Amino acid sequence: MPLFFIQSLAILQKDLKIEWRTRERLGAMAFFAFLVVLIFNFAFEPASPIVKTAAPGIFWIATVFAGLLGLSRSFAIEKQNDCLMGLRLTPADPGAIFLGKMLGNAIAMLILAALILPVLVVFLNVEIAPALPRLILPILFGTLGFAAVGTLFSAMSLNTRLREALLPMLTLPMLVPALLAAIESFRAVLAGHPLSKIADWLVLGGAFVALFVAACLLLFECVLED
Amino acid sequence: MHRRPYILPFVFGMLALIGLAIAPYLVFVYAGIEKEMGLAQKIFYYHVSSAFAMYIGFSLCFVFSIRYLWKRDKRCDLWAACSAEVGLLFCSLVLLTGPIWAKPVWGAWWVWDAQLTLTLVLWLIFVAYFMLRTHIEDPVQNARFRAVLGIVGFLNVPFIHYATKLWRTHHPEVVRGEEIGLPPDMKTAFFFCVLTFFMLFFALLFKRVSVEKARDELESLKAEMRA
Amino acid sequence: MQHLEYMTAAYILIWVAILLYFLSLSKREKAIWKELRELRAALTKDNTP
Amino acid sequence: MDGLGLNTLHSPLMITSAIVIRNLTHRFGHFAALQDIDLVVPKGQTFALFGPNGAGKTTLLRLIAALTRPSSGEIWVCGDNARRDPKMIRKNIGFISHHTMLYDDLTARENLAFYGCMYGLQNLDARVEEVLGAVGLTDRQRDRVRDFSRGMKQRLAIARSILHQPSILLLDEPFTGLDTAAQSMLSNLLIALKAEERTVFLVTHDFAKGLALADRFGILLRGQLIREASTKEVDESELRTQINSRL
Repeated sequence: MPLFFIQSLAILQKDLKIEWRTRERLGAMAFFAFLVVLIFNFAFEPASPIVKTAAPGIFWIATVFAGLLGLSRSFAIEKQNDCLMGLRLTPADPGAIFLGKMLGNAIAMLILAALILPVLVVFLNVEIAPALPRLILPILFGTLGFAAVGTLFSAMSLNTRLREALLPMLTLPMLVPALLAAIESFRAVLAGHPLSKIADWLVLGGAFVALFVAACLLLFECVLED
Repeated sequence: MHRRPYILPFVFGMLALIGLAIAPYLVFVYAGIEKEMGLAQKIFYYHVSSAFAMYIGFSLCFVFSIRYLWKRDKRCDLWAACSAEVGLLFCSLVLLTGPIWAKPVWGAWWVWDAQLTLTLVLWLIFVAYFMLRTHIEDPVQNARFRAVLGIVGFLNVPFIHYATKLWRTHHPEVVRGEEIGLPPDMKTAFFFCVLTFFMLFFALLFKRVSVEKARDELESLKAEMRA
Repeated sequence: MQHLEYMTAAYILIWVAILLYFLSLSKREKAIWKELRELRAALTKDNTP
Repeated sequence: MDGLGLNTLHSPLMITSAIVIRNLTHRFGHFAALQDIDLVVPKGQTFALFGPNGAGKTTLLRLIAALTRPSSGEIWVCGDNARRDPKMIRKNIGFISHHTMLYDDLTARENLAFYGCMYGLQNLDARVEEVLGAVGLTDRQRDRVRDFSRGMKQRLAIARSILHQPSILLLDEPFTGLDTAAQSMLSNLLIALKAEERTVFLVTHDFAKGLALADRFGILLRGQLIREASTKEVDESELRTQINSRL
C-alpha cells in the first residue's frame, strides 16, 4: 500500500483510539442529536402527519448540528500539546492528514446517524426498517460530503476568533447541494421509491463528495501551513 | 506610483456613466411594455445585468485566489478580495430586486426558484468570506484561508445550481424562459444594460482596488514609522 | 401603467445602492490620502533638520 | 549568488553545510520579524542562537523547519531548498520545543509508533524499542502519556524528535521547564549527537548552557543577526552586557 494511505490510516486509527478511550466527542454529539429530535417533536402537533414528512429534514438537521459540534473537537485534539505542529514536521502529505481526519469524522457521523435512526422510529413513529438497505447510500454520501467540507473548515476555523460561530457559517452554505441531495433522497426512499428514482440525487451527492475530497486533498496544504 | 490604475478607473467610470445615462432611455422609452407583467418586467434589465456583474466578480475572485495560492503574491489577494466585495454588492442587488420582481409577477416576495436560491447561497458563502477576513489576525493566513474559500465556493456553483434545479422540479417550475425569446427592442435594451453593468463593475472594482492599495501603502508607512 | 411602484422601487434601489457604495469608496480614499500626506510630511520634517 | 555556488547542489558550501540562509526576510503583514539574515551552519556543528523574547528566534526556527514560507530570501537545509522541497527537509529535521507534540491519550509506545509511521520508517518496532531505551522509558511504554510527569513527557518528546534519526536537530528553548534528570539527559543527548556528526541548532536564552554546548553562536535582536562568532571568543558576562547595551 502506498505510504499516502498508510499515513492516513495511521491518523484515522489514532483518532479512533483516542475517541474510544475518552468517548467525550461521540457522547456529546449523540446527546445533542437526541435533544434536537426531541425539541422538533415539541415544535409540531403530536401525531400530526407533518411530522412524518418532516422526518428526513429532522434527521439531517440533528446529524448536521451534532456533527458540527463534533467537528470543532476533531482538530482540538491536535491543538493540545501542539500536536498539529508535530504532524506538520513529518514529511507526511497534507492530503494524507486531511484524508485521515476526514474519515475519522465520517465514521463518527455514521455512528451518530445509526444512533439517531432508532430515535426517529420511536419518537416520530416513522417506519424505517423496510427502507433501511436503500437508505445506506444517501446517508453515506451525505455524511462523507459533510465530513469533507467540515474537516476543511474546522482546520481553518481553528486559529480564528469566534471559532464556534465561524464553523457553521462557513460549512452550512457550502453544504447546500449535499444537504438537498441527502434530504430529498432520504424522503424519496422513506416514501417507498426505489433507488433508480433518485439516481439524480445520488449522482449529485456522489459528485459533491468527489469534488470536495479532491479539492481538499489539493488545498489542505495551504490550510495547514502558517 | 503606478499610472495605470488611475487611468483605468477613469475610463471605465466614464463609459459606465455614459451607459447609465443612455440605459434608462432604452429601458423606459425604447423597449416596449410587456403585456402580462407590465412595467415590472423592466426590473429584469437591471436585475439580470446585476447577476452577470456578480458572476464576473466571483469568477475573478476564483481566478485571483488560485493565482494567489500559486504565486503567493500579495497583489493577487488584494484583487481577489476586491472582486469578491464588488461581486457581493451586485449579488445583494440581485437579491433585493428579485423579490420586487417576484411580488407583482408571481404574487409572493420570495420564490424558491433555482436561480434566486443559487444567488442566495452564493451570497451566504461570500458573506462568510468577509467574516473570515475580519476574524483572522495573521494577514498571511487570512489571505490563504480566503483564497481556499473563494476557490471552493466558486467550484460549488455548478453543484448548487444543479441541486436547486432538481429540487424545484418537484413543483411546477416558474420558468424565466420568456427571457430567451425577447423581441428585438427588448433585446437591444437588455444587451446595452449588460454592457453598462460590465463597465460599472470594472469601474467600481478599479476604484476599490485603488482604495485598498492606498490603505496598504498607509499601513506599511505606519509600520515603517513604528520600527 | 401596471406595477409602476415596483419598477420605481427597484430602479431607485439599484441606483442608490451603487451611488452609496461609490461615495463610501471615495470618502475612504480621501481619508487615506489625507493621512498619507500628513504622514509623509511628518517624515520629511523629521529627516530634514 | 553564483560566486557562492549556491545554484549548484554539489558546490562545496552546500556539501559541507547543514543550514545555509541567504538574504532571509520574513514579514507578518507589514511587520518585519526577520531582516536580511545570512547564516551558514556547517555540518556536525552545534549552533546556539541567543536573543531576548520577540527577537524572531522561534520564527527563524520555523522557517528552517520549512513550517513557514519565507517572505523573501532562501534557505537550504542539507542542500534542499525550503521553498521547493519542504518534504525532504522534514525528513532531515528533528524538532524539540516546549510543547511536547504528544497525544495525551495514547501510550508512549503508540505515540512513537504513530510518528514513526508518519515518517515512513522501516523496522518501526525495533526503532521504537531502541529510542524508548535511550530515554529510559522502556518500562513505562504501555502507560498513557497523560499519567506521565512533566520530565517524562519531555523525555518522550526527545525520543519523538530523534525517532527518524534526523541529521539536524532544532531545539526551541529546550531547557525551560525540564527537571534536572531530563536536563542532563538532553545535554548528554546533544553531546552524543555531536559525536555522531549531527548538526544541532539551539535557540535559548540560557547563555551558560548554550555556550557550553555550542561551537558557534549568534545573537538575534529585533529580527537582525547582530553578531555571529565562535563560542571560544566570548564569555557569558560579555554577551550579557552586549545584549543589554543594545536593548
